[in-house]
Amino acid sequence: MTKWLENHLPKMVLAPSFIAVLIFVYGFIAWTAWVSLTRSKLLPRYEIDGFIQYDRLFDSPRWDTAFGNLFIFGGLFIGICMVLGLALAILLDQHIRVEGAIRTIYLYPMALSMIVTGTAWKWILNPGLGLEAMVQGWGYPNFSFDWLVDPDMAIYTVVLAGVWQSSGFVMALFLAGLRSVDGEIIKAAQVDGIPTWRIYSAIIIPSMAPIFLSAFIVLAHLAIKAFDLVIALTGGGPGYATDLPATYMYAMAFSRGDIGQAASSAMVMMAVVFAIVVPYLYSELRVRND
Amino acid sequence: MAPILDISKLQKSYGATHVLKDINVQIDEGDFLVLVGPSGCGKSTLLNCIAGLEPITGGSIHIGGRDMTHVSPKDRDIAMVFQSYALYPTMSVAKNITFGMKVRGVDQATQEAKLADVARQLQIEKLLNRRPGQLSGGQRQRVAMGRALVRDPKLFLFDEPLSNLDAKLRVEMRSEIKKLHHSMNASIVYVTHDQIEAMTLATKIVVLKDGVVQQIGSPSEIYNKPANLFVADFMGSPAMNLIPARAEPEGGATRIEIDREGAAPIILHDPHASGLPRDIILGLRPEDIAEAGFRAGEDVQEAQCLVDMVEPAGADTYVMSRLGGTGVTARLHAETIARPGEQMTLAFDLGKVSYFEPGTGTRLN
Amino acid sequence: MAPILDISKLQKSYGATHVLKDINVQIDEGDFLVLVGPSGCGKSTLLNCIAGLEPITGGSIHIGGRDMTHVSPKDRDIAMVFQSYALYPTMSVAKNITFGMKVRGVDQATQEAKLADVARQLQIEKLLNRRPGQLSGGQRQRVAMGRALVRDPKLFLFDEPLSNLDAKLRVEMRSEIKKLHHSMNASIVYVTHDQIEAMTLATKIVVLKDGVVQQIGSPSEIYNKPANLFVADFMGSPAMNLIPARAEPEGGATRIEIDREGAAPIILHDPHASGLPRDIILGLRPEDIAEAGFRAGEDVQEAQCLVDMVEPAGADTYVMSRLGGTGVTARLHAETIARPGEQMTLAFDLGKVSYFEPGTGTRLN
Amino acid sequence: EPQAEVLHWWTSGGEAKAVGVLQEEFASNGGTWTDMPVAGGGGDAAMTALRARVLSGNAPTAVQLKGPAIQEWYEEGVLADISDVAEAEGWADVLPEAIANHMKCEGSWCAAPVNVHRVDWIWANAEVLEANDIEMPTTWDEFNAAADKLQEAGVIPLAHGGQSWQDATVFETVVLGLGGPEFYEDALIDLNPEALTSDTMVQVFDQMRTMRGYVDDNFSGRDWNLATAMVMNGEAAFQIMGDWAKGEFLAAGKEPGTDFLCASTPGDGFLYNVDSFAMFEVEGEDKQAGQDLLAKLITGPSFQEVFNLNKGSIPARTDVSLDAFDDCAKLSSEDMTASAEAGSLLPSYAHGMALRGAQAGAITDVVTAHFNSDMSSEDAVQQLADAVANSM
Amino acid sequence: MTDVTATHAPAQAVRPARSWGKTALRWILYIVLGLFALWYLMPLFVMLTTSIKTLEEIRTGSLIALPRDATLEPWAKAWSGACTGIQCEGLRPFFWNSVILAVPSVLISTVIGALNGYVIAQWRFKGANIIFALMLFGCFIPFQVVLLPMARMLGLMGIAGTIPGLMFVHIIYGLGFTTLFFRNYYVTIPSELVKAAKVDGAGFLRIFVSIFLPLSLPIVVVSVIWQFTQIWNDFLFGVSFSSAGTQPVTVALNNIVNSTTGVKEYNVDMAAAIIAALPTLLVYVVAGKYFIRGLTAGSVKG
Ligand SMILES: Nc1ncnc2c1ncn2[C@@H]1O[C@H](COP(=O)(O)OP(=O)(O)OP(=O)(O)O)[C@@H](O)[C@H]1O
Ligand SMILES: Nc1ncnc2c1ncn2[C@@H]1O[C@H](COP(=O)(O)OP(=O)(O)OP(=O)(O)O)[C@@H](O)[C@H]1O
Ligand SMILES: [Mg+2]
Ligand SMILES: [Mg+2]
Repeated sequence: MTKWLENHLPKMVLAPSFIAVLIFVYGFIAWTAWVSLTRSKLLPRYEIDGFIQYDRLFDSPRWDTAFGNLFIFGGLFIGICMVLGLALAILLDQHIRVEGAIRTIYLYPMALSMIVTGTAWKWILNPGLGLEAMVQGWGYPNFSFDWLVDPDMAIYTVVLAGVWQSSGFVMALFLAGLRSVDGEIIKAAQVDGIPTWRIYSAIIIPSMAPIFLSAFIVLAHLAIKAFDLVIALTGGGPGYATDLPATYMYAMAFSRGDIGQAASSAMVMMAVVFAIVVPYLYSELRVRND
Repeated sequence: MAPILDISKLQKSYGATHVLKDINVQIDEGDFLVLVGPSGCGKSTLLNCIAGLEPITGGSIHIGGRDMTHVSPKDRDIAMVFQSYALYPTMSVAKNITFGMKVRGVDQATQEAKLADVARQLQIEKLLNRRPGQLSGGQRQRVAMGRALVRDPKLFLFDEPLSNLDAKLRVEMRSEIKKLHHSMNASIVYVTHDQIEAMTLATKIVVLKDGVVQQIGSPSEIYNKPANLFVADFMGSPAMNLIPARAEPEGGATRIEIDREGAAPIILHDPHASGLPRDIILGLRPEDIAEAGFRAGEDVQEAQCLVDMVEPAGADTYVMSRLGGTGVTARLHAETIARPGEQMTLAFDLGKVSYFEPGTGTRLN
Repeated sequence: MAPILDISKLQKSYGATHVLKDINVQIDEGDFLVLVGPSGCGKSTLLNCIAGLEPITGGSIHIGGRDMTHVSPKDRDIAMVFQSYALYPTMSVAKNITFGMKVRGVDQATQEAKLADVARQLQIEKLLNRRPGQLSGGQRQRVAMGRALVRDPKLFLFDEPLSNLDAKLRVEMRSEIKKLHHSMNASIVYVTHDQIEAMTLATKIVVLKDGVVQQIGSPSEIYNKPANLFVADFMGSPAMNLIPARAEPEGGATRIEIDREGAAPIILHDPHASGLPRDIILGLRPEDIAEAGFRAGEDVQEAQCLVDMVEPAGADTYVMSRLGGTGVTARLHAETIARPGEQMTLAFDLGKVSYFEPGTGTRLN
Repeated sequence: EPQAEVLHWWTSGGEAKAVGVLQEEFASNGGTWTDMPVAGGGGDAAMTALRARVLSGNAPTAVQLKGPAIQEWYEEGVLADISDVAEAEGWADVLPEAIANHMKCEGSWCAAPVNVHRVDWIWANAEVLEANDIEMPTTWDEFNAAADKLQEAGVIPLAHGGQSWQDATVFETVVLGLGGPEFYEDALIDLNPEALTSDTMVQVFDQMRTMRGYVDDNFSGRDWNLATAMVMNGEAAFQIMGDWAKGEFLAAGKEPGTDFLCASTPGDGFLYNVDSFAMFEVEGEDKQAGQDLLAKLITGPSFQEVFNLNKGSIPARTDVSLDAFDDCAKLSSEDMTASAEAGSLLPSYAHGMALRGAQAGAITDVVTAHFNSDMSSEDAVQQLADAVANSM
Repeated sequence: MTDVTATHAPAQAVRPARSWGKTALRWILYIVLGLFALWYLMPLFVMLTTSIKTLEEIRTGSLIALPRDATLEPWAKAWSGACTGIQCEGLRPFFWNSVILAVPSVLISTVIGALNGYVIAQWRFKGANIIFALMLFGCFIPFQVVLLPMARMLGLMGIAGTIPGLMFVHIIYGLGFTTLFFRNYYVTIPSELVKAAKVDGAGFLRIFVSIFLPLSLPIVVVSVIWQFTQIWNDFLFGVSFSSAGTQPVTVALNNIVNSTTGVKEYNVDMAAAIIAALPTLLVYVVAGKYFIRGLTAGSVKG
């Protein structure tokens, strides 16, 4: 009996999480799928009514904007955070004197709730109040930085604030990864005459592939769920130019009492995630297996 | 010409652990320097310092006449094989080996030629597509070798590069290294604990102990004229017999008396020695003690000894006896018939003897 | 009594790589089994399979009479030293060593006593508070040894445990292991590439090649009566001379003809051999070729050979000559005076000769 | 002992004090008040919490709800009936009918009103108007003329914050002003497609486009109170905002009439935003007693007076004395009474009084998209009709 | 000079006489790091200056200018005076709720994540990777979607509106991430360590506790930072699954900041936001110490 227990302990350790995931993730996804086929309004109802919610969704210009923004925002946000996070981690890895302090400075934006930080960013980015006014005040009257109020550019300010908030965490993640690489191997590369940047690019970074997966998942999650960020910074505006699926969904579900619609947008969102994440997961987990 | 490597007054500490103490070593171009010493004496640390992988605490290192004390490893133009292999885990064997060349912009064709060449030498042709994690210990070590061999540096540093290979492969590899040394006139610093490797490869041996250089010399100097008791004891396997004895001047020669269990002391006469103190330690290698009749020469002197233990070892048989209060080993032919507890006449070749002062351990002759 | 370890029909593949092929080995309690074989032949893999660290592809493993094929490592009651040390990086040396005891609930006092004991044996008393990262290669290896030695398991598995030690320490450690073997009547499986270790420690040797067992036998069987060319060539350093020759029956004896460069073939007479095919390979170890006059015996026969190369190596001098189209090495006394290009009379001890079939490589006598 | 757990989103400053008054009265009547404030998004966050609480079978006793949302919740079958209290207290007599209708679900009372905010206010900086010799506008043409003049003088004519609810607020006042109360009802309450696509609606969008020109470039995302501050500072002349803006002026020590002016936006009518509390179906007599007590107190005259003094709005009851209130409040109250009689007392769509969430949201989407782009008015009208149809 | 130091004080490292280029590089490095630090600090600067301005100054002055006359009153108010509903006791009373919510949730989800990661990375069994993939995908479920069914589940489980209920939610939806972090860290640790420990007789848990946990400090830091931030800063779950009295500090912060129709006090808002973030900052500073270099070096030959 104890032997059985012992042999199965690893599986048993994983089992509760697995069951929880089945219920609280996949069960709920199924529930959402179901609700997306109903005319649920304020509260969920369960009479199936076909694909009407999806028709409505695809007819809505606001959803088009939100959906398109997801790719602009997601792509830029993930890309910039990765590159910046990695770059900062590498720079911080050079035996910096005040590493602890700098690390905390880079990381602290994570600590601040966007509810308020959004206001600060709003002021900084506002052409009349913030950077633009300041630089113009220094005697560069042609300086212009008005993305926040430009419907075509506003989404990039969301990227900017998003990167500001999350890149520090990605940096920490990469730093942890960098520090798990065996020092002897780095020494070997140094003697081999490999320039430092090549040591990073060809030896250290490839051995951190799993850490990249972590960073990617975290960032993708943040990108897809970016909500506070948009609400606090632009409120989705100008107009609904910076709407994202998450804000769309929230608006539908909770401001507008249109849960069926929210559910259908959630399903589309998850389908997108599925299409992007699954191939990545597949390649990543396969490589590790051989 | 300036020496290719000039280490002077080198000091190295890890915190409070003082690992290398005032090391002074020069090697010329084409020298093959072998570093030997007991485990933990600082051999790897010394290589690391030469490579610039560990900051040094004092002294200086010149390579090819340039002061390299503060130059980064990648600019020192050295190749190194690590004791712990340190292969790049994510790269295939082939990439591990060619990576250095690729970075240096060596063209593809040369890379492949060199790779093929080295892979053949190291007998790892079939493994080129594997990852280090899929290799056996010896295979990893050979890949690590390969990484150094494809380079053409000013100086090679090898840290026990053959320790995980079987005897046969080791002999082959040894001769590959020897060839390399000759054909490229390479300068090499080599750490090994294999005496045969040390003796056959080196042009110069450095014996280290606790971070202090004990002796620097050619293999035969080290083997035949150890500078002190430590070197005498350390080099050679089985070790040199170090037998406490009494010396007394006898004209221009010396009379030597060695205590023997249950019998009168053995008396030997060394015509070449003189001016020895009364108490000495006499060093004689096992192969210089032979079965009576099997060794001829003017300095060979015989004595009866009580056999303590007999250990056959393939090609040889070792016979142990107690003399002067310590165990003395003689290396005899495999077919020697000796039995513990019996008396046996052994021949001591005094032409090969070393004398040491018991207190300081320094050589006297 | 059932054998302590019974491996039968063991198969092991990594994906498409078939590493171990139909291994059948038994060892009895108190046996000291040494595994030898070229790098990459599957020795470490076999140890891993015995320990239960790698799932096996076929066959079964019994330890102490119990089927352990699917039992987890910690219930197999084994201790193991890894080729790669595998020290716990965050634990001090002392904790690395005592961890196994602590896990098994050994009381504190015993733990400390054993630790002190082992640390003394391994000469690592001063290192007990260090982390593995602060140790030299040899020191790490000794810690890995220590981790096994404090245990009292049914079976010890040692994977090249002394490869990073200097000769002197190695001899000491070898005798510690021998003592351990005797005093505890421990059963041991031991991988080494050091021939002397294999010969002096083993009660039984298994020679592996490419995952196939070549020969199982006592050290002297393996050394003196190799089962095939591979074993003959592999065991012994320098390797056995394998000389192509022609055999012709000559009454009850055999006349053997070996080609020689620039002269008539050497003719030898073996009174003990009979029934040999015409083409054979004659195996003779370097130490069985002596300087004329230095080897006596009825089967010793002399012949003139042209010296090709002379290699002095401390205690011995190796003399190479070309016979039967291959290089033949003779191990002679250190003071032998031989010069390349000169003729020399060598004595061949035909009492020690092995004959092999050239095609299959199997032993004929 | 009456118990009440009250979910509301009045959390800061004057608002909180106003609720505090209610809590005190509740306590002095022997009740225990558990406060469950959730601010944010004009009540969105509170509604989110409410849904979760209802689904987990743990609904709060009373919830700040307003407009059609009350009926929506009622349809989900989770509201309690408080007709007993309402009839005993004679709510029907003291509440304007339009407002009373919001409190009823299928004929029975299910919510209690607290206050009336007027949405269609236009605020102005008195000094700036005087300096430029401008009167408070009474028609949109006047407004446009005044704005042009101000713009020439280098003053920002209209302080505005580019958040969609602010856009919607301006929009509905324009609809009311240009189309009149009937059109407003037709378009924004009944969602009559003809009204939505009418020429009047095109004019409304034209006016919106014109007003976009009166707003400074950096309006996007600006909080309403920063816009108010612009008026206070004299940076801008006008702001169109509900009567909570008055709180900002007062807090800065400004006097109505001398420092700042308040007037209804051009045109007739009165857009109201009524806060109210709905009672949820709960178990336990103490909680039900709490609901009754709460309903009674909320609509009681003393609470209505104190609360609205703090909040800046006016009482929902028409029989409360306004002596203590400021001039703007008095004006508001008069207009309410007048409008109630004229049938032009209308619910604000921008503040969730007129429409259900989905429809209101659909309209806002179009309005804000139009305001923040160069969409033509015709396109906007067409999109408006489509969006409304799609949201049904 | 160098020589003198070397012979007389061998224990002291020779100060490397770095070349010109290296010094310059070093400077550039610090300048780049410094510029980024400035960028990261900019909003904090705005928040800090705003938090010590008077409301009057905020209304009239430039929002990102330095304060003319500083006041600490907004801080005092945010901490103990601001209204978060009918109570006007500032953030103080809500801190404790958040602490008793966050600390156990962070610990539990980190421990479970570490165990899960350890199983998936080092005790690979058939299907482990699929389970891992499933868990990962779970990271992407939008929280807005789970809100309603979760509310129902919590109701059924009888922990609706309680702190344990809220903890449960945070743990469930934190698991995917913590598992991800640990699994991806542990796959880089050589499997020989597990082998050695197995032979030493250590079981599953023992190996985890004695060998893996001590090796995991950097990733524990990452996981704790992530989870603590997520849980401490969470608003959606906090507001939905708490009831009066169990509301976390973010709900209070939100209540202070998000008045709809009341007067906005930016200075108090900013002060409150910074105060609310202090515990998280503290965690970063404290946990950050455990980013130590090169833990595995010297254990296993690669
Ligand atoms: N994970 C793996 N995947 C594929 N092949 C492997 C793997 N591990 C080992 N091998 C191969 O299996 C063979 C046997 O390896 P093993 O480590 O047992 O060799 P060994 O006899 O111990 O050699 P050495 O003396 O060099 O340590 C080698 O050829 C090796 O390349
Ligand atoms: N990081 C470190 N901190 C403290 N002491 C160290 C450190 N690295 C090595 N040492 C100590 O320095 C001494 C020299 O180590 P080194 O690795 O040079 O020995 P070695 O001669 O190569 O030995 P081996 O033959 O066993 O490899 C050893 O005693 C070792 O314990
Ligand atoms: Mg070493
Ligand atoms: Mg091996």
